[in-house]
Amino acid sequence: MAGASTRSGMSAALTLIGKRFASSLLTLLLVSMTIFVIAQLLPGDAAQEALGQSATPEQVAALRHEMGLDRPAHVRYVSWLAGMVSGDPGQSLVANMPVSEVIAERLPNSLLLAALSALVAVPVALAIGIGSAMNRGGRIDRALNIVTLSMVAVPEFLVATIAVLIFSVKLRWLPSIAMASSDMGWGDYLRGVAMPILTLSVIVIAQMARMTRAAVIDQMDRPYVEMAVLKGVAPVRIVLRHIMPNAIAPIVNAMALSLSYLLGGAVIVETIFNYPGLASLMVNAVTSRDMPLLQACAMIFCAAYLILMLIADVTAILANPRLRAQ
Amino acid sequence: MMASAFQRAKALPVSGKVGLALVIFWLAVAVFGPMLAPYPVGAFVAYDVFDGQSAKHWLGSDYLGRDVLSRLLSGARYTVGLAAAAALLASTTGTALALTAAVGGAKVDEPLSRFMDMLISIPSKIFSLVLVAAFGSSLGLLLLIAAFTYVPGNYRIARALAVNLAQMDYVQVARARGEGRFHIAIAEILPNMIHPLLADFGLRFVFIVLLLSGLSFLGLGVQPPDADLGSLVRENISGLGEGALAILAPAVAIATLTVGVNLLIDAIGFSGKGKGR
Amino acid sequence: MSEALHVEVKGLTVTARNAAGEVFPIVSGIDFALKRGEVLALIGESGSGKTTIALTLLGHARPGATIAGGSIRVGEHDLTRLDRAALAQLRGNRIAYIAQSAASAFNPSRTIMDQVIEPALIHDLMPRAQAEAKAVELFRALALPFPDTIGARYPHQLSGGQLQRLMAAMALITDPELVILDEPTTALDVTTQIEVLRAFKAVVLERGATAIYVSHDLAVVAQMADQIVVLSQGRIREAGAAAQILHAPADDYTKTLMAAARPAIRPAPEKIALPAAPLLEIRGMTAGYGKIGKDGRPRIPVLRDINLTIERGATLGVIGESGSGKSTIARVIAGLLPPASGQVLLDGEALPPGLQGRSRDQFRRVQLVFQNADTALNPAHSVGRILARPLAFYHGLKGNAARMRVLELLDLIRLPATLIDRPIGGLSGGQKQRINLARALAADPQLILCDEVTSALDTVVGAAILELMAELRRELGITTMFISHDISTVRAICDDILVLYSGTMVETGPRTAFGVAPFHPYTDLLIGSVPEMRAGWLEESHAGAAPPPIGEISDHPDLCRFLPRCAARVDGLCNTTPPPRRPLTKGSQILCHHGDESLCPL
Amino acid sequence: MDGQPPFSRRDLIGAGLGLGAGLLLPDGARAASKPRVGGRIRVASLSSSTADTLDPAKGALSTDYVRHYMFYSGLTQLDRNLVPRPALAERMESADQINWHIRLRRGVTFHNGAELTSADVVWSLLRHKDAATGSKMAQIAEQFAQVKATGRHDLTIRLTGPNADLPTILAQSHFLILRAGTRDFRTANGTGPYLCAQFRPGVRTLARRNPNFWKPGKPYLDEIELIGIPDEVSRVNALLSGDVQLVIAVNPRSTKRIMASRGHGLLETQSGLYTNLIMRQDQLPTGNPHFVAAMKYLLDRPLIKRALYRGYATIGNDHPIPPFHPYYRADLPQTSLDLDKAKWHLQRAGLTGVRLPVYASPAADGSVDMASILQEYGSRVGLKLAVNRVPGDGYWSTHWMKHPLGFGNTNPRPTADLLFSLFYKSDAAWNESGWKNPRFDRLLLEARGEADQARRKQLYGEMQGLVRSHCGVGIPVFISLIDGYDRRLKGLYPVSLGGLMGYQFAEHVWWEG
Repeated sequence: MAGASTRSGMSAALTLIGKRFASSLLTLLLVSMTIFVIAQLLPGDAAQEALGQSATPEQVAALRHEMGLDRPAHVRYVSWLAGMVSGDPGQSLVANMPVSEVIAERLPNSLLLAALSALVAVPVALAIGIGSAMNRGGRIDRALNIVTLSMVAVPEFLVATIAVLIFSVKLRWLPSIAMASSDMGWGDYLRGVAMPILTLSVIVIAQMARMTRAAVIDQMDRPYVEMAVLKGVAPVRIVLRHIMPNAIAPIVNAMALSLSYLLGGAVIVETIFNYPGLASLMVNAVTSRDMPLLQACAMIFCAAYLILMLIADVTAILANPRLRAQ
Repeated sequence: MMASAFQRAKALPVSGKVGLALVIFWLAVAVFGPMLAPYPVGAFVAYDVFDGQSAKHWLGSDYLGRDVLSRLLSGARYTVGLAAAAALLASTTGTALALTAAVGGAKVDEPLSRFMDMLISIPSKIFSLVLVAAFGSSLGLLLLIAAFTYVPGNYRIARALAVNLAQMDYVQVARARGEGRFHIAIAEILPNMIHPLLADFGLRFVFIVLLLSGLSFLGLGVQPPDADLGSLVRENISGLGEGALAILAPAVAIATLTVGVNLLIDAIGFSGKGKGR
Repeated sequence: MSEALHVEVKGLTVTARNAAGEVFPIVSGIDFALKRGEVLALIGESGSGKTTIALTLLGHARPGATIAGGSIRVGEHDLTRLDRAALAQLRGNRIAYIAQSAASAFNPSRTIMDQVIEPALIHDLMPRAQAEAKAVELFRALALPFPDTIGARYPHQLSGGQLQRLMAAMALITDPELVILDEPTTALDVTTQIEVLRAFKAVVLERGATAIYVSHDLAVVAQMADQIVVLSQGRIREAGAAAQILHAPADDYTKTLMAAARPAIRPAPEKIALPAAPLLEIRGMTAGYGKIGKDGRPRIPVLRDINLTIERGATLGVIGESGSGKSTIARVIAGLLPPASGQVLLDGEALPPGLQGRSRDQFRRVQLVFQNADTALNPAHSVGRILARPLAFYHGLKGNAARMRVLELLDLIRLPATLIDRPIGGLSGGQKQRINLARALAADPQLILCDEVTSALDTVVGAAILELMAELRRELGITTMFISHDISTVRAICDDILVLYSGTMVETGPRTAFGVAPFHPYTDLLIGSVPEMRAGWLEESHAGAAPPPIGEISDHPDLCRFLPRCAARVDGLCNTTPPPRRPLTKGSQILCHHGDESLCPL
Repeated sequence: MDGQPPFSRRDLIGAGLGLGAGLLLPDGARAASKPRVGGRIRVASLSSSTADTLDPAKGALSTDYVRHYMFYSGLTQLDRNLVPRPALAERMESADQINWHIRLRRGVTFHNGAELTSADVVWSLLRHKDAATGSKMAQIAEQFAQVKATGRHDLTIRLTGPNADLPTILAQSHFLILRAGTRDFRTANGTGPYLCAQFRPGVRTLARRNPNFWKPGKPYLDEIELIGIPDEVSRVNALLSGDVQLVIAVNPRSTKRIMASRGHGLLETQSGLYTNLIMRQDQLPTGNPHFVAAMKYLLDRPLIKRALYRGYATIGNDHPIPPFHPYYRADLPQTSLDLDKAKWHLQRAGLTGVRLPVYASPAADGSVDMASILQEYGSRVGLKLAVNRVPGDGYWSTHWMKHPLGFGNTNPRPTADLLFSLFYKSDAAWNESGWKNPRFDRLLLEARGEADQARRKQLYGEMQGLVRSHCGVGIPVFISLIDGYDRRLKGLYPVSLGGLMGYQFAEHVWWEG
C-alpha cells in the first residue's frame, strides 16, 4: 500500500517535472529575450567598453567587426539562440574565452557559497520559526520576532562591513576576503567563506523563519492538532511528527524563494568579500557589455530559480498523500 | 473616522503601539524634515569630517563635513516616499494582475505566471544596474525598478488569495446573479484580500527600503547632494571604523523605520485575525 | 458522595477572554456525576457549552478559555489539580476522546495505523506489533472493511463513517476507562450514522467504559444515554435519567428542543390558480466534471438522466446523501455548471446552458440560496449593501428607493431595520440565513433554489427559518426547489419529492407517496435510518442491515447505482441488467427491478 | 624634485643603470635595509574583471599595468624622476629626433627560453598600428612611420615628425615587448622579472620569481599574488586584517585608520592625476568666456583638497601641469574662490538664475562631490546647478564631453607633450572642452621638437597660461595617489606616474618578514 503510493508519488512528480520542463524552457526563452532587448538599450557596446576612453572610431569599428557586433541585433540573437540550443553558449567578447569556461570557473564557487549558506540558514530559520510558533504570543516568540526583524532591518553591506571590522581587522580570526581557489584546503576555504555565509544567512533567515512560523501556526489551529494534544502527545512530538508533514510544503516553497536569492542576490557580498562568484561576474558582464556572458548568467539564475521552485513543488507532492495519489 | 482610528490604535498591543509611533515619527520626518533641517543639505559647514556630536551639529558631520542631522532630515523623505510609492505601485500592480488571473482562467493565468517567473528570476540588483545604465538614474526609474522587483512577490500572494476567494460561495452567488468579472474581482474578491495585502504591503515596504540601500551600494540612487538613508550609510561607510555618528545615525534610522513598519503590521494582522474569529 | 461514582464534576466554571480583554464565563455551575460504565449525554445547541464541558474532562480548555473553578474528578484524580505532564499521561490513555469530525481530526499526511496506535506507543503500553494487532482486532470489531489493510491508508482515502469508526478504534486502543464522544455522528449522513451508532454501541459501550456523549440530537442520545444533561448558554437547564428527560421533560427549554426535533407536517398551501404549465422543466440532463466523452457523459459524471418538472407555486424537495449530486442540480439550473447534455426550460423556454448567454432577466428569475450563510454572504459587505446589490443590478433601484426596498425586505424576513448598516460578521447564524434568503427575494424571482438552507443551523433556529419560508411561499407564491438531506423536513414542507442516489433519480412522487410503503430500497433505508426518540429503536431498526450476497457485477454503465448497498438486490438480475423506471400504485415512480408486490415484504 | 636631470636623449640613454638608486631617497629608513630574496605577498589592486588581460596593448587599468610590468619588460624604463633609462634597449640614439636607432641588450631570454631579437621588438611595436589589436596606444603608434630590423639586435624607428620624448613614450606599459607572433594571451611569455604561474581574469594573477631575469639579483620576492578588490573599504580592511600586504588607491578618508595601525604605512605619491570640470566651448551657455571665468572662481580649491582628499592633493591652477613638475610655471597668479567675481562674471554673461545640469560620475574620481560643492556655491551666486550622477560604466562613451557641463578625469602622463597633445590640442580627439587656440597648437609642435630644455620650459609655460585663462577646463587640484603597505614590505618609493611605484613595484620591493 505504502509502496504503491510512493510509486504513484514518483510518477506524479515525474509528470510534474515533465510539464515544468516545457514551461521552464518558455520562461528561459522569455528571460533571454528580455535581457537581450534591454541590453540593446544600453549605451555603448563591448567594443567601446573594451577600448575605453581612448578609443578612436576606426578602432571601435574594427573591434566591433571582430566581435561580430556589426551584425543586426536579431541576427545576433538568433545565432546566440541557435548556439544555446546546441549547448554552446558562445564566446565571451571580453575575456576571449568560451563563455562555458568563464562560467565553469565561477559557478561552483557560487553554488558552494549558496549551498553552505543554505546549510546554515535553513536549520536556524526552522529552529527560530518553530520555536516562536510553539511559543505563539509568548515572550520567546516576541523576542525572536524582534531579532529576526532587526536582522532584515540593517543593509547587508553594513552587516558585512561590521563583520569584517570585528572578525578580521580587530580579532583577526577570519580573513576579510574570501578567495576561492582550487589549491585551497577545506579549512582555509571555510574560514574564508565564514563571513559571506554569515551575511547571506542573516539576510535570508529572517524571511524564512517568519514564513515557517506562519505555516506552523496555520496548522496549529487544525482539529488534528487538538486531537493529538488530547491523545497526550508531547508538544515537540506534535510539531515534528504531526504538524511538520503538513506544514512542509509552504515552508519549502518559502525557502526555495529565499534561497534563490543566494545566487543572484549575493552581488554585494561577493563584492565586499571579493568572492569570485556568478553575481559579480554578471555585473562585470553588464559593465563590459559582454552579451553572451550576460545571457549565460541570466540563464543560470533563471534555471536555478525554476529548479528551486520545482523542488518545492515536488516536495509538496511527496509530502501530501492526496497529491501523491493523483 | 478619526475616532475609530484612534480607538483602533488604542487597542493595539504594546509592540504595535511602538511600531505605530515609529511609523508616525518617520512619516513626520519625511514630510517636515527638510523644513526642520538646521543647514542646507549640501552645505559644507564643519571644518572636520566625521565629527562627533556637538551643540552645532547634533549628529556630527559626514565624510565631507556636512551636517549629518540635516542630511538625515532631508534624506528620510526619499527613503520613506520612494519605498512607500514603490510598495504601493508593486502592490496595486501585482494585485490587479492577480485578480485578472483569478477571474480570467488559465488562458490569462498561465502567461502571467510565466512572466512573473521571469521577473523574479533575474537578480534584482543586476537588473537595476542594467536599467539604470540604459535609462539613466532618476527617481522615477528607481521607483519603477523597486516596484517591478516586488510585483511578482505580491502577485504570488494575491493570486493565491484571489484563487481561493474565487471559489467562495458568495462569489458563486455573484456569478449566478449574472455579475461581470470586473464586478466580481473588485466588489466581491478584493475587499476580502485587503488585510493580508496590507501586511504584504508592509513587508514590501521594508524590502524596498533595503533594496534601495543595496542599490546605493552599487552607486545607484538619489541624485546628490540629496541622499536617501541607504546612500547616507553607504557614503559614510569609511567612518565605520571610527564609529562615526554619520554612519550610525542613518543605519539606526533605517532599522527603526523598518522594524517600526513590521511591528505595526504584525499588530494589525493580529487584531485583524482576532476580529475574524 | 459514594465510592461508586467514577466521574464527578462539581461547580465547574470555564471562562474566556474577549477582544477587549474582559473575562467572562462561558460555562458555570456545572454539576454532574456518573457511575462506572454509565453513559451521560450532554445535550444543547451550539454555544451551549457542551463541547467545552466535555473537553474539561480531559483537563483541556481551548485557546483563550480557562478552567476557572470547580472540580473534575475522574477516578482518583482531580483533573484541575494536575500539571501538564500528568494530564498528558491520562489523555489518550485512561481518558480518550472521539472528535466531532474525524475527517479533520485525523492528520491528513500520516497513515491511519500510525495514528491509531500512537496513543499506545507514546504511553508505552505495548510494543508496536502488539498495538497493530490490537488495532486490526478493533477494526474488525467495528465492522470496518478490509480490517487488515485499512491501517495503511490515508484519511483522504476513507469515508466519513469509516473515519469516525477508526477514531473510535484510536480511542479504544488503550482500553480507556472514560471515553468522551463529541458529536461523533453529526457530520454523517443518516444512513451512515446508524451504522456508526451501532458500531459505537457494540464496541465502546459494551466494553464497560464510562462515556460522556455530546450531541444536539435528542433522538441519537435516546439510543445511547443513561443520563441526560440539557445545557443552554453555559448552564444546566435540566438533568436526569434519560427516560425522564425524553418522555417527561420538566423544563420549557427541553420541551422546545423536543418540539423542534419533530417537524410538523404543514398543509400544502392552496395552489393559486395559475396556468398549468410547469415553471421549471429539466429534460434528460446529464452533468459532471471533466471532458465530455463520446457517449455524451463527462469524465466524472455527477448527475445522470435527470427529468423533472416543478409546477408554478409548488415546492419540490430533492433529497439524497452527501455526494448524491443534489446540489449539482441547483448549480446546473443556476448556470454555474453547464450540463453535458439535456435541457433546462424556464417557463417553457430553454435556458442557455452556462452563465454565458443568459439575459439579466433570466438571471433574475432564478435565484440560488446557498446552504452556508457564513460563506454565501461576503463578509466585507454590510447587510444593506448585500441586499441593495440585486436591487440595483436587476431593477436599477438606487439611493432612497433602494434603501426603502431593503427595509421592506428586512421587514419581510422579520429582522429589525437597524441591522441595515451592520457588517455581516456581527450577525447570528439564523439572521445570516434570513439575509441570505432576502437577497434572493430582492431579485423578485420566480424560482428559488434552496440548497440545504437549514442544515447548518441549530434545530430551533432551522425550524424558524422553515416557518418563515412557508409564510413567504404563502404570501409571494414563489416556486421553490428545496434541497435537503433530511427526509423529515422535506416530507414536512414539500409538495413533491425527488430522491437522488449517486446522481440518479431513484424515486419521485408526491409527498403523500412518501408516507406509506412500499418504497424504493434506498428510500426505505433513508426513512428507516432516521432515529426515533425512544430507547431501543437502534436495536429494532432493520435499516442498514447487510445486503444479501451477490455474484459478479457486470460492467454495464447503467446498472443500479444502489446495488452495492441494496438489501433487496437480486442475484442474476440487479448485477446484470439496468433497472427499469416503473410506477408504484401509491403514485410515485421508482428506478428498480422490484414493483409494488416484491417490495412489500420488506 | 629640484635635482631633475635634463631630458637630454643622446647622452643619458645608454649611460647605464643605477643613477637614481642612490639619489633622492625620500625615506631615510629605507637606506638602512638591504634587499633580500624570498617572501610571498598578496597585492590588492583597484579592480578585477573578465576584462583583465595579459596583452599589454589592451591594458586599461592599474591592475593590468601592474600585471604587465611583472611579466614583460620594455625597451626603456622610467626612473623615479621620470627619466628614461635603458632596459631591453642597451642604447637608443637619434640625431634629429625622427630617426632612432636602437641596440638591444644581448642574452635576454623570454620565459620560454627563446632569445630576444629585434624581430620581437619590431613585431611588438607595429602591432599597435593594427586596428585588430585594439591597442590603447594606436593613436601614438601612428607616429611610427617605419620600424625595421637592421640586425639581430638592432633596429630603427622612423617617426612621422620629430619627437624628443620617444624614449619616455616607449617606457609605457603598452609598449612592453612580446615574443613575435604571440596570439594566445591566456598566459604570458615575456622577459619580465616574474613568470606567470596562473592567470584567471577577474580572480587573480599569480607571479613567480624569474630566476633568469636580465637584471642580475632582481627581483627579490618569490611570489606575488595580484588580486583586485574594487570596494575601497574592503581593500583597506583586507590590508589591516593582514590578508594583503599592499593595496593601491587608498581613499584619503581611510588614511586615518591605516596610520593608526602600527604595522602599516602609507605611500603618498604626488601625481599629475586630476579630475577636471569640462565646460564645452562649442555649446551654450558654457561657451561664454564669462561663464568659464565664473566657474573657475566658484571652485573652492582648499575645500576640495581638505574635504574630498583630506589634504592628499595639490592645489591646481586650471592647467594640467602640477607644481612639482619641472616645466611648472610658477609666476601664474593662483585662481581662488571669489564669489563676488563669480557673480560679476555671471551677470556679464547674463546667466544669473539660469538652471544647468552638471554631469558627474564615480568614473571621474571625486566628481560627484565636486559637483555637490559647485552646486552649493553656485546657489549663493544665483546659479542653479542640478547634479546629475550617472553610472560609471558607459560614462566615457556616453557622457564624457557630450554635455555642456561635465567632468573628466586625466591620468598622469609621462611627458608634458603627451598631456597637451592628447587633451588640449585643437584637433585632439579628447580636447575635452573643444577649445581652439592656434597659438597653443603652434607652441606645442615647436616644443615637441625642441631639444633645449630652457626653451622648452618657456614654451610649455606660455601654454600653461593660455590653458589657464582661455580653456574651458577647471582643474581644482592634483590628486595624490595613496598606497597602503605592510611595513615589512621594503623598497617602496613614489613614482609620480601612478600608484605602486608607477605600477612597477614588483621589480623593486623585498620582504622582511
